[in-house]
Amino acid sequence: MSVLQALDIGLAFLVFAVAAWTIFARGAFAATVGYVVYGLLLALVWIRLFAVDVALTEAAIGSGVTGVLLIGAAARLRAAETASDEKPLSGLTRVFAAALCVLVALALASVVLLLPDQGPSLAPLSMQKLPETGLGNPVTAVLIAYRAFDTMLEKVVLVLAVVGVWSLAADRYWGGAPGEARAASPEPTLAFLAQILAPLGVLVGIHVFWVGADEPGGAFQGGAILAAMWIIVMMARLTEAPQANAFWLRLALVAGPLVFLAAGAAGAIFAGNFFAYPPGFAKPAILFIEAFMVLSIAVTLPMLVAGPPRREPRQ
Amino acid sequence: MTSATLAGLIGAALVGLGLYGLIANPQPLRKILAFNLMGSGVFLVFGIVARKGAAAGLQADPVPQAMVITGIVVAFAASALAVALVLRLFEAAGRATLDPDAWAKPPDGGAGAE
Amino acid sequence: MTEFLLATAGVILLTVAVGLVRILSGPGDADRLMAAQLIGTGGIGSLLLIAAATGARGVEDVALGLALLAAFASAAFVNSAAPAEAPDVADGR
Amino acid sequence: MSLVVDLFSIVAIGAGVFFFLAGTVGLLRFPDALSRLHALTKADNLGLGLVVLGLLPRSDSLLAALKLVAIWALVQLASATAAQLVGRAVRCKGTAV
Repeated sequence: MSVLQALDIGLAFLVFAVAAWTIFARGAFAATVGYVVYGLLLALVWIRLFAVDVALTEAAIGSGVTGVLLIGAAARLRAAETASDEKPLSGLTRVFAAALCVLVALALASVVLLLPDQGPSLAPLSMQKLPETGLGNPVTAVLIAYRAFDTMLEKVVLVLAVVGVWSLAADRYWGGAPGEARAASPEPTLAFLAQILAPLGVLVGIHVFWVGADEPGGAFQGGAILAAMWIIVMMARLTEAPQANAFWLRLALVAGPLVFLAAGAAGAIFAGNFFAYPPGFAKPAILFIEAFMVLSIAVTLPMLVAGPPRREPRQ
Repeated sequence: MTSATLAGLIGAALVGLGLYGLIANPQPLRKILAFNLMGSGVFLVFGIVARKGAAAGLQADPVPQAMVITGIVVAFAASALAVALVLRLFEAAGRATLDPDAWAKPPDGGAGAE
Repeated sequence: MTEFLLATAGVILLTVAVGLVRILSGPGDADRLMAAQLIGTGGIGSLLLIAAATGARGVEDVALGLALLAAFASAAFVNSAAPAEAPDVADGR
Repeated sequence: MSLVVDLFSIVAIGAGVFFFLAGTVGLLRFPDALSRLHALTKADNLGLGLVVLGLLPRSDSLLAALKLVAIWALVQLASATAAQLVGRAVRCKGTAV
């Protein structure tokens, strides 16, 4: 057994153990911290699978932003947990559930083991067409060129999620701002962190988006890092969340899918097909679309974390 | 066994674990966590498909990778919506339980109606 | 050399795993929050070592992203544990 | 030349691993949360710094090397702040312990 194999097996055990902790831990807070740890370990696994783009997404969204969302929720729901009136499942149901889950896992595992060593692949096709897009990173090409329609709809899903979260506001808060008001004196330690981190993070976010054309990275990852920076500034109460009825906010939320859709329609006119890019002009078009996607993601994720409006709108 | 197969097996185990948590944990927040765990297990199975599709000088097939990236973002959006629903339920009713029997009793403590 | 890098990455992961067992069991939330800190530092260390050994491209950016987000769990905890209307937590010094 | 580089990497990374080990020993042995926090943030950051130092001569470009240093600096900042935040949470008993 080589060192690499030993490392892989150890990593696999660690991932599984932390995952089991998030399921079986006693308190919800302990479980959510376990989930943050799990997200980071998963990024390591993705590196081992040579999927660096996915590792980057997992690191930024799976561990970072989701961690903020879940830890915040667990801290707020603590009162609900202590006054819990749920009755746990009976022993027999538990056994049945466990048996079902073991069966599902075994079925999936057998599928995994039955996969041929050289599976079917779209890699040659994506590499063959890559020069036409002008990009160097095939994952970005899949996202913005080959499967552009998919990605556009996925941005629409993000907008719908924000609409869903906002619609949970009480009637009188509709259009107001989520979260607490800006503190007169922000928490000093957090403010210090946010003031140093945010400019650096914005730089890194834009860098990740920009190199995404040729290296691992891209609009999702860059946008998520930018979103995280806005979240830390809001957590430090250096700024408050914007009102949900602010025009600029709504424009930024829909800018990504809107520009994407417009580009797709323009493709139908100028390049002969819906979501086709004119030859020789593909890379600028892709970067243009991506820039607006970054903007939308950077605005959408913080709004999802901030939750529904909780204050009355100012006129 | 290759590292890809190992990751796939972990993915399968995570799906099972997440499914169990989804069924057995009564609290809604724990169910959201379990559901996310299940989702990441599915993503890992995708990851091994990508790794086994290594060809044309690439170390992994980009198409499943791109799908996992969109999947992670959508999973986050779904979790955020679910968390917002749970928090709103807690805020409005002073408790956040999915147990229909518990709602028959008056609430004991909590934030109260808004 | 590759073997050495991988072995050290493994040893760091092992120490992280042992630390996690101690920390995740509590007793308090503060201890549990340290788990996020522990995996942040150790995870980034082993990530860099694994990347140097396997030659995966662009891994520095992943580590950079993780480093940017390393304090987020603690920040989220402090943020939601102390709501705005509560008086500022005095240092007690 | 490459032998010197390898030797440097081995010494630096080996020392880094030692500090990671020391940090974990501190976690296991120290009696209260504050001293555990101390062991964790100090030892592990030194460990990561030494690992980064050992990897520096192996990076393929100046940008990659700068990124490595930036990673270490960012983790320093994050650890210092998080330690402060967690330490305060330990002190005011309402939210922790």
